[in-house]
Amino acid sequence: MSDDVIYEIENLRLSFPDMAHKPLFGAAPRIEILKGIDMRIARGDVVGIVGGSGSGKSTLGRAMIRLLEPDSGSIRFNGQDITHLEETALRPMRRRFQMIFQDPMSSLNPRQTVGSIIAGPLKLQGFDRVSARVDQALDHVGLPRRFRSRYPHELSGGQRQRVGIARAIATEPDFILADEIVSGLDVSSQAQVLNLLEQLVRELGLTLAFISHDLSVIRRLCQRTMVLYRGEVVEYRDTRALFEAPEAEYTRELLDAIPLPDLEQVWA
Amino acid sequence: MTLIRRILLRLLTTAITLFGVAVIVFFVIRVVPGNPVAMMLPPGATDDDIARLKALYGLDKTIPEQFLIWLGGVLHGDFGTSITTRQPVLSLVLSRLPATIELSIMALVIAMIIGGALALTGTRKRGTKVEGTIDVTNGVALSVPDFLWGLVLILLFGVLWPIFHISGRISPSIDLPFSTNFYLFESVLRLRFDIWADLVSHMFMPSLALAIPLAAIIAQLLKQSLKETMHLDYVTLARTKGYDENHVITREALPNAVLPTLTLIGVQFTFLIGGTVIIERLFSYEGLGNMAIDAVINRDLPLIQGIVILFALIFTAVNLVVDLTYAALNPRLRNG
Amino acid sequence: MSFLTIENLNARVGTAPILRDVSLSVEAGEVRGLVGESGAGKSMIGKAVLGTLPTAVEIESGRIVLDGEDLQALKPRDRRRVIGAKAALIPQDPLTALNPSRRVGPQITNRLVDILGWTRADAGHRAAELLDEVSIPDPERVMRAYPHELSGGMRQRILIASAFAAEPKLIIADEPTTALDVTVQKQILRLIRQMQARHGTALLFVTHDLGVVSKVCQSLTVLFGGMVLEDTRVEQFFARPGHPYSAALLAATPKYTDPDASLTPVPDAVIAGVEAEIEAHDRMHGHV
Amino acid sequence: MADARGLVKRRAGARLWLSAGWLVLLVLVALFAPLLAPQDPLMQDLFAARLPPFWASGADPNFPLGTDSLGRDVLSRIMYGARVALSVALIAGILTCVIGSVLGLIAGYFRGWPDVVISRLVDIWMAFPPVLFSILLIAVMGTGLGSIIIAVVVIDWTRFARVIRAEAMSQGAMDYVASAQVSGRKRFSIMLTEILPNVMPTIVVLLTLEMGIAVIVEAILSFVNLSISTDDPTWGSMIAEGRLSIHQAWWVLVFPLIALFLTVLSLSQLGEGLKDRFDPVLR
Repeated sequence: MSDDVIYEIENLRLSFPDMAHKPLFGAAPRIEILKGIDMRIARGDVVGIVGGSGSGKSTLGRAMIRLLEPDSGSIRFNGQDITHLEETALRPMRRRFQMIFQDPMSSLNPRQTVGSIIAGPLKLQGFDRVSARVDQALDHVGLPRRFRSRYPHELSGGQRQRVGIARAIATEPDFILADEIVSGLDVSSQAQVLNLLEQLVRELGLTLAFISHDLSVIRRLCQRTMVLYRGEVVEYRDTRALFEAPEAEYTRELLDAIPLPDLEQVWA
Repeated sequence: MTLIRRILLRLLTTAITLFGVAVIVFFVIRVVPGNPVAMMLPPGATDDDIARLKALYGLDKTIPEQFLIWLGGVLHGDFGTSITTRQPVLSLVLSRLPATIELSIMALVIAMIIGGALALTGTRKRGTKVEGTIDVTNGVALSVPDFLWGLVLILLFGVLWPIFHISGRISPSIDLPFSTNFYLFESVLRLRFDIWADLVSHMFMPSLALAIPLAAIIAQLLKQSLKETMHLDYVTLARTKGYDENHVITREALPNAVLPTLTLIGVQFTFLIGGTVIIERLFSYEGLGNMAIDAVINRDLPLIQGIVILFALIFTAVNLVVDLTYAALNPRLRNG
Repeated sequence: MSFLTIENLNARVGTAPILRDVSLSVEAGEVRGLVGESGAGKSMIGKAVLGTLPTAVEIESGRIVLDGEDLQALKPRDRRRVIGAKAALIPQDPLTALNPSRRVGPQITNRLVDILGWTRADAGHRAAELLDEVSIPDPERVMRAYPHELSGGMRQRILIASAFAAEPKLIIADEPTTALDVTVQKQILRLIRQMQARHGTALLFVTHDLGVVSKVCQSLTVLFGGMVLEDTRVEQFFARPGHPYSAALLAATPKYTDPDASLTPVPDAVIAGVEAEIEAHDRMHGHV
Repeated sequence: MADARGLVKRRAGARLWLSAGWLVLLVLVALFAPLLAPQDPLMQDLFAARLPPFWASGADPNFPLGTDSLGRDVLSRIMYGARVALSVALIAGILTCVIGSVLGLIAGYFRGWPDVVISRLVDIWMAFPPVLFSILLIAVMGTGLGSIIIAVVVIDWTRFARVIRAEAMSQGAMDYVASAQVSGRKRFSIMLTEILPNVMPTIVVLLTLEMGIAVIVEAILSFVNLSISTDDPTWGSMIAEGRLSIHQAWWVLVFPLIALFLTVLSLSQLGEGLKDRFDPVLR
């Protein structure tokens, strides 16, 4: 049923100008980051997007929520083509797709309190009972309400990332993009954040795209997994199938390279 | 970005900048309320006088026309004739330029020596009282401009402990055997160290006044840059290899720390050159800046235009040289 | 024979202790993992051995014996020489660990020439040999290159070659693969292991990743708050961790082959327990 | 490390209170100059010319800091001179700050053609020797307080534009800006609510620095005889006079110089001190 598809991405291409090789006059040559991505995300899915550095996974994410504009191809969100939509037209839709960023130190404005950071999107999107919703969001991510008056630098890494999550879920979006959100955390806070995310997915029925370089984390959280390599989809399948019987050579390589915390796996 | 492309791009922007400066000086003098001709003539001049003078300097034409005529002249090396001295602007300006160049370079050298020494000492003694003292001294030196340092120096070395000359470039009693106006430079070449000493005694205070704020900036920027570099892994690695702190600072960190400070110091050096205008006035030093102030007071329009353009040329040239040096020293750009 | 022995090492920043009675040893040919989360003090131990502690950190007491030399007893100049000759570092970030304004070759050979008194020619041959050993094609060309012309994995290989250049007794690897992609990480970890085995070096491997520990180390030391919680063989550790915190850490580490085992965050009770241990330790040693 | 931080804080605190103290004193003196000044600052008395300050022999207690070569009271002239100095500092400083910061923010955050235009203008401005440019402007516009203020603004807006542009650019690359965009905030609003608060500390530091510079510019213009009318007492004109009679009456130069020195120093330290004290991120 097409109603159930939240994202429909076809032949998506995106490139950046290569300023290092720009001639004196005229346009710079372009470096292709995404080379024709096809992808569908159904409502309620948790999709993992994995790849090494330079795979284009973050670029894909930022194109999906239209922080970047693709060169060609199409992105349909809830059936609406948003590929080249103007920012003014996107703005009212923004509450329906939110993002959690990799580095909470950079993604939380250092001169705003936690309360106003979470309230920001709510106010902009014209929600009522903003204060109550902020409290509710803090409850959801397991932060005490008194944290509203704290500044980001007064929190620990895990707590900051929870603020990022609270801000993203506050507007009750249809879709959330999480870009490498646990890669900067210690394993103990990583486990906490992952558990929290899993619980929110269950409770709020979130649709989530989870970008990571770490396949172990993906297996835990996601139903479907896409493996990217240099801007192309290597494999996009059911997570379990992908892990148990990888089809692509690159996926196999990636899986083999993960050091498992046990002595059964031996590297020759 | 290749080096050639970088050079071409910089030359292009430099040309635009110089043109912009020329336009602005030219029009500020003419468009802003106040009649330049009236400024030039003594009170009580007749309308006839005014008309004659206007015709003489081409001021009866429209302003864009005047500009084109002037620009045409400039492109042929003709900057017009000074109103007060009736001499070609170009030769007047060139006769004073060496004095200002010598003063600026001397100040730059002093600033680099003091600033570099402070930055290295501060880095070597980081975390101690020495570093704290250097930081506080820097803060004071930085926030007080050259003009005030000049006055302080006059009081110190002109009045309290009068060991230096407080005005002029050279003692009038000295017979100059030189063929250029680069007195300091030529005195060394001709081994006339008596004259050299007299020149230095005159230049010491103005150049020090100019140097103090720049030295503080160099010390601050370089120390900051060193501090960041000292945290990088290659510096740690050098330590574990058995090198001592001095080697680590001067051989490993310094070459990389100097590079980012270089461009900033370039801009600051142009500020220093700009500062010569008032410092030369303060110490009655016969350079370009002193001449410029006289030109403004005497409403000598062609001379003012010439001097401002020359300053702009020097500033942009300094920035260009700094930029290219940066590119040449940076292996990333050299091979890129 | 023990190439590195640390006995009751205490260090502090101001009045705050950051290393608490740390003792450990690394034998010839042994790879010991130094494991802990951020703030555990694992990197500080490596820095203390190599003499690269930040100026704010002060070593209060304890002994560091490197191949029979008591480092604390030496004059700073001699200490540097001993460390330079007997120990080496494989740093974390290959992108900042090579001096960007110098060619690669001299950065491998400078220790040999300046500190150990080799001739330039000998050092050059040695460097080429080592680059070949770490599977870098065309060593002569690479030695003339600037770091920015090489990839991250390539630079890490060069740093490994450089660490082995003077045949050190001890190598400290400080999170050497954290900045790399997993596929590159695997190659680099294997390379480090091979080189270590071939040269019989003692290796102290600082890491936060228990997966990496299981692939590289024979023994490990678990740290929390600058205190050693457990010191054990890997077989023992992965079969039955000896400290509740170790067990919790292991349970929190994701493992894709076992998706149903839910990731268990380190329980607050465990943290509270460790913190109580630390407090007890500080009371006993007169810190408040 | 805890101790070192405390030390830095104490020093920063002392710096803030000392500089604020001097500036408050100066403002009070300027406001109440007619009540506080022992003499009429313009009154000349050739019989009382070049009287030394109170502690020297031959001093007159009616002229505590001595008199200049026309017999005018140095202390009273410094007090009245503070009025000019502070007016210029306040008005010119704030105007320059507002204009320069707005242009810098726009160029740094919006990039594109506004950045090209503004950056090119800054480049051109940077090629002018500032002192000469200000003297030239005053010569063209005529002397007076208004002209001085205009000259400072016209010349120094680039100082703000340059620095704020660079700051806005680096802040603009942070993810909290992307996050605001994802929240649906308009670009202009992002500039004001997200970027501006983060460049504010820099703006405050630059503003106090600029106030100091404005005071100096006024002094320099007075020094070359191009400031306010020659009769009004200003620190610059006092310094110019003192420079001439330096061997006969050093105090005519020294006291206004001290006032100027302390004011400029206090202003620059005030900005840094305020930043350390009130920035939530540093506090």
